[in-house]
Amino acid sequence: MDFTYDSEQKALRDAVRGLLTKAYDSARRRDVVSDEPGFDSGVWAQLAEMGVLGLPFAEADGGMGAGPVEVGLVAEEIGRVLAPEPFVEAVVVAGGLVADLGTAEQKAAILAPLSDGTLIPVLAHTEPGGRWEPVARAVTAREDAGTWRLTGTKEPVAHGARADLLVVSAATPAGTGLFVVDPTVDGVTRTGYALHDGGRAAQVVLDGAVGTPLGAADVDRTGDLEVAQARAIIIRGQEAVGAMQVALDTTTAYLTTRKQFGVTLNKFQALTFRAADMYVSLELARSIASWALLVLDSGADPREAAARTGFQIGRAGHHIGQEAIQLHGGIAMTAEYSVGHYMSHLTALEHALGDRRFHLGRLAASVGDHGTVDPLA
Amino acid sequence: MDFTYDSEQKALRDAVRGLLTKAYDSARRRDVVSDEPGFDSGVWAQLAEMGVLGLPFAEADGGMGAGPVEVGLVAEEIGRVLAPEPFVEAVVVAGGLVADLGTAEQKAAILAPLSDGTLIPVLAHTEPGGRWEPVARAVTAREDAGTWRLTGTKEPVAHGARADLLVVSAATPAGTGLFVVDPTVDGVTRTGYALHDGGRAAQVVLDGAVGTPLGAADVDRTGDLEVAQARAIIIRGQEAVGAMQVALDTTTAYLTTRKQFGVTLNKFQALTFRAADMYVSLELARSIASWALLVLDSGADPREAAARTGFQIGRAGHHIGQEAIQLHGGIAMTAEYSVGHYMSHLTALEHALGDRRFHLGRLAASVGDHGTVDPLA
Amino acid sequence: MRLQLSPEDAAFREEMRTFFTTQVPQGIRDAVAERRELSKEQIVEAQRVLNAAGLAVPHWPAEWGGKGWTQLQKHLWHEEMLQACVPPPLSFNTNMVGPVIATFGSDELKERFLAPTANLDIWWSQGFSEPDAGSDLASLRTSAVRDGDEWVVNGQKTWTTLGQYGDWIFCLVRTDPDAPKRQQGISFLLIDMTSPGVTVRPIELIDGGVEVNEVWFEDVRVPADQLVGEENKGWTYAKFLLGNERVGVAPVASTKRLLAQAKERAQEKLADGSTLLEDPLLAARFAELENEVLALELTALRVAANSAGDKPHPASSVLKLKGTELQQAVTEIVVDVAGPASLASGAPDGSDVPHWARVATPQYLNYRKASIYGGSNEVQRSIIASSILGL
Amino acid sequence: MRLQLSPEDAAFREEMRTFFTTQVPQGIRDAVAERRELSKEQIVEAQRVLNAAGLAVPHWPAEWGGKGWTQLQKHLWHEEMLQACVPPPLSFNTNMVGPVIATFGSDELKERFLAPTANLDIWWSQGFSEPDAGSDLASLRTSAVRDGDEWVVNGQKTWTTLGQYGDWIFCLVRTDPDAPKRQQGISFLLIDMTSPGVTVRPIELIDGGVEVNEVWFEDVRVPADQLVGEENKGWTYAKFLLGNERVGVAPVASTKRLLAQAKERAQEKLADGSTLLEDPLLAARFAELENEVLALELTALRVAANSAGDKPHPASSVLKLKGTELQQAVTEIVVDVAGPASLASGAPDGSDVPHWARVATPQYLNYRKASIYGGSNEVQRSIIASSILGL
Repeated sequence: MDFTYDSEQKALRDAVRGLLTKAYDSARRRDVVSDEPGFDSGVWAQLAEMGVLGLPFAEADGGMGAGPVEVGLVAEEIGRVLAPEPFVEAVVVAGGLVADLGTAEQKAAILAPLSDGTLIPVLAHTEPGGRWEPVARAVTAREDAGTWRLTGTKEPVAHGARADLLVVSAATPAGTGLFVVDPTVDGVTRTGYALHDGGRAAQVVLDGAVGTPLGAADVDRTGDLEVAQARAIIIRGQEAVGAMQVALDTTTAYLTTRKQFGVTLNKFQALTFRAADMYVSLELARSIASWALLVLDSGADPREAAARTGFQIGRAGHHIGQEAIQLHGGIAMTAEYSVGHYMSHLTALEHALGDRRFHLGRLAASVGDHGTVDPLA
Repeated sequence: MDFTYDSEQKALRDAVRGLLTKAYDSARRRDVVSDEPGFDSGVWAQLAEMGVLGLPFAEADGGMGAGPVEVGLVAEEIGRVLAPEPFVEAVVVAGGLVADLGTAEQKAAILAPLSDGTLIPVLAHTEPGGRWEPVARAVTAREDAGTWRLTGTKEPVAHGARADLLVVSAATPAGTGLFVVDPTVDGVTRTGYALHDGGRAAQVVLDGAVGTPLGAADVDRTGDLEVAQARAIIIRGQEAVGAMQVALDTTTAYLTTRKQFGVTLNKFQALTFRAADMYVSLELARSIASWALLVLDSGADPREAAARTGFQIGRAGHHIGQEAIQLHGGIAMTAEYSVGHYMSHLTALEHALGDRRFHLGRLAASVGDHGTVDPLA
Repeated sequence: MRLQLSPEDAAFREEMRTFFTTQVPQGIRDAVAERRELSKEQIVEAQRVLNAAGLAVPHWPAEWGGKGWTQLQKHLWHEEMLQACVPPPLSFNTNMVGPVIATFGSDELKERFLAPTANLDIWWSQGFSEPDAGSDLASLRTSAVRDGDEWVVNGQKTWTTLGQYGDWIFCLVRTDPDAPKRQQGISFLLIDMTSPGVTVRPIELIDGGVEVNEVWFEDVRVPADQLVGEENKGWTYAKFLLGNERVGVAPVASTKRLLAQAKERAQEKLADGSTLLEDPLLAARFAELENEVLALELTALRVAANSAGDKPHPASSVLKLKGTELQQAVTEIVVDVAGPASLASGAPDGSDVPHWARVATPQYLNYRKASIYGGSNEVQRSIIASSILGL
Repeated sequence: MRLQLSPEDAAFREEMRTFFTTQVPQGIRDAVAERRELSKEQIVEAQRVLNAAGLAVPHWPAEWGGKGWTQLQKHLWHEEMLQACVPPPLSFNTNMVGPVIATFGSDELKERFLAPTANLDIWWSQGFSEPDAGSDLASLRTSAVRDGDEWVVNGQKTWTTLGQYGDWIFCLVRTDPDAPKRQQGISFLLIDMTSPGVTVRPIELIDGGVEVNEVWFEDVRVPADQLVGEENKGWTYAKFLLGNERVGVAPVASTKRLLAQAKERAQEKLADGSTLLEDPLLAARFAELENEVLALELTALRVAANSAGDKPHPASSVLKLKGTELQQAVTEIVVDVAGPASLASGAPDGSDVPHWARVATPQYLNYRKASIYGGSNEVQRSIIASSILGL
């Protein structure tokens, strides 16, 4: 049982933090997300140079062969400054699926250029009216003379307009399949837009677009998608922890400097007690998130740990985001000030991969299957 | 739309409050509940004399012909001092069922002596392992040559040892029936005991005890029992409002007098804000409880209003009871001080007629059946 | 005690409902129902329809358009208006500066301003808060110095909602910097926003909208007769104004409406044939919110029905506190119902994400203001603790 | 970062588990599992079994029975003990007065007291709180005045848990009423409870139990060599004592055990054939509590694994605050599972209401103390705000 980073991990964290804090203060982030593609290509290249974009991939595939702990600490640093780069979308989700399922050729074609920053793949999975299930319905794939063609709409697809490659889930006779689609081919129409938290998404309309099965064809990828989602939830948990920590720090700093009624706000016990409750939420969420990372690292099935993380992080993000604004007062409502963006992003994180009620429902459904929950078991 | 008492109602309230506050300060109540039968027969007689025990019954049956508003204000006064007399059990629940369903003879035999304080009937419905459903299973009734005999166990039966008459629910071929049982007949064994809140209950074992159907025989009384429970929940809501008000008042009084760190506790903003939240809970619960009383008064089906009351009052009682103790500190843990008994009784009230989760579940089950909830509709 | 409205009040309610649902342009009401931003023109048009029918300023003195209604009637008017998706008359005009002028202003000021204020011929903005005077309003620093027949105003106001539309602004200004108490040196001044030296700069909020503004005053010269009431008595008028917000302090009907809308969305069939409302946890959350909103509405009715004269019922602070909490909770459940589509806030028309889901998160973010502006929930708790509980 | 225990720690845990589940009398462990009140004899017996095996005071200095364990080992020892329903060694002896004597006491005091304290041959009571000194402990008034070789003690202590069993009591007493700061005039005194002038009176609590007491001192004469450490330095020792409560500050394992018990009850078939756990709202509440308890346990592990030396990890206050909240929440869900049977708290044996349901409400009421005693949750929030957040 060890929750500390080793020296290599610390060095990685310091390097990433150095890069990202230099790249993004509050004003600079606002500038970057106000322009297309919504992130800084220079930062992306620097991350690639640092090896960050290839962290989880095998060295044979052009990656660094690192584990979830390293990936998680990068996510935490991203969360701290709300860096808008599509690290989780490209590396963890799409890259992770390719690494899990892709043929040797696909891995070679995708993971090396992803690692060196020249190719951004994303997963196109969510469908209009869909929720967070690992199942595709609205987009279907049909094989015709050895060629798979996909039809239907995916939306919202995170960074779908900028992406160089799409991994698309689609209903097939075998269940839910995954396909690699070149977004520049005929039959793909993408309409990108900005999100409330500065992120980017797109509507992706497929009209007989040609795709290649990711790995073997005619396999149901529901379970694989679910594992990929679980991995994303756990890594996103680290991102959320970083964002919550800074939201709390920003709030306590404000409370010690802002004056009302002739004294600084930290003289108001009702406010300081609420800040203490934020800290409690953060530490409990951090504990679950770190544990989930270690479960992922151990190679065990990450789905239950992901649900636990999704619930705890969702609730904490919600609590800390809302209180950060309320304890600041009006200033936090302004786009110029940072803290509102943290709440905005935490809200997006919660709804990207299952809100707290969704995860709680999953935990409740299986609560009768065990006696106690033992983290060391 | 009018939430105020008329002058007669005010006079009734003042009379009951005068009687009960004289009868029960904190020490006197402890004395009374420490001895059998757990309440003051003298107070019971005075309530009878005042007409309180006959309030809801028709004048023809020996009652006062008053409505739920009058009954509710008595309950509120009872709640204010935690008077241990079985007003709700005898008058509202058992008496109410007799008034609803009894034959003319049964009404004559029960309601008049109940009103004049000489007969205490109670409902024996809850069964070991049962919850809050209006259904009897463990106690069965069988007719044999025109005589109904009841067998099985009821527990806990509020004031079951002291009661002069039992109204017993039992499974019959027609469903759940109600029977009037003289507890002194053969085949009835009662074991009484005190409850944590000073109340009384009993195990009532029936072994072929003779009973008389309440009203017509061979009728399923599930719906009637449910309405009686709803009525009890609504009246208990008034009792809880009285108790919560005093718990809050006691707390605010303590905060303005108790000193710590050289100042009175009301200088600690974190504490006063929590007292403010208690007030908010109380006022919202009071609004729902008053409205439910008016729904009952209007003659409409009271079940939905009862569920709304059960949920809101349960939650408020829980919140106010717990905070009253926490804001006091250690003193409130002692039996000598009053406020812990308020929490104890509020806890008992919540679990007597359905806890807040139970009522929320019922509301959730029907939440799709309407657009908005309109209190004036 | 009585559950039903009296026949007179029931008829009154029916009359209001009929008016609001038939006389206010459908396009405006649709925009409100769909949570679309209203244009200035739409807000003005709606208020003028109400004013023409005598329904814009019913709580004003009779000679200036008031109706002498009971508190309960005012409550019903307000709730029916919201229920019918009618934008309420501009609060700055009808609840704030209008009543102040009508109560404390000179006859000249009344003649000059009240009718155009009621008709929204003048769009008023509010100039109270300053960067360093939020909840602690009395620490404001914008100054007005007398120079002949004019006041010369310098300083900065902030959080001026819809200030971009403002024709005039009513301001609290410091006219006696040497007053022994901070509250005593403040006056209430009416300023033409087209005066030289007035600058309005929009503030972008976290939802991307620009509904609030900063307003700068640089040597703005204001005719002396635009000071309302007495010099240095502005704090009294401001307290009157803030205490005057009784009716509609908890926007129950609009919260109910939004909650019902969200529930309707949750009852739509999903791709897998189920509905969200079949999730017992979501259903329980809806049931919980419905009960809380009912409790709030009943509390508002208790306050309205039992308010004697002009003294606010002590539970008013409960309405503000719980009213904004529930408003926020309901904007939140809309986001949850939208689910992953709630991220698509910037999707253009033509997106497969419906409009209601696209506005869900921005509105949720925007409404975090509700517990901050206009007396934060911390201020309300202080009021409850001190005024009601004696703490 | 690593999920698993090291092989050594895993073996250690197994060793503890084996010991606790095989060497401590089953009758005592059953009583704990069933939430029955333990007799004094049972508590003493259990501690002596532990002490004989060197497991009563592992955190003491080695020469007095300590084991030199890591924080993680202490944590595992404590959690396995609770998980096995073993009553932990009496905290007054092993966490409070023992470490104070071992750290600050004279060699004579160590020789005289430490071994019998570890073995519970002496049952210690705590004399800190007074009627007017609760959270504000430093305002205590019990006085000790020097008279020759003795101290003469007068005053009243309260909230003395299990004082009815006490042989000796360790007290904070005021020895210098004129000290410039209240904290400076306090000493730490050991008093034989059989001394003339000591009176113990039980306080009935709201659950009907009598586990706490008032203790009066009337001209009680105490030999001067029973003052621990230096005169007027008692506040320092008290702070050491309170800060020493690190291990076991959040009783995770017992909370887990009670939660699992409640869930088992909720899975029993009801009269209608269903189970309570089929209610999705109750199931969700269980899932929520399980997650929170997991988060607490992991936080306790983080604290234990990362505590360097004797400095408490800043998150200790989180453990106390959240630990008691969850303890209370779990006692509460037991009441909810008991349902209407939770009212039958006074039912005698022979009742159809099972024992666990009968004790549900009294235990719930009793555990309201958890967030008050030993540093209330308000004190913990103050500590978090000031020490961790710098507010």
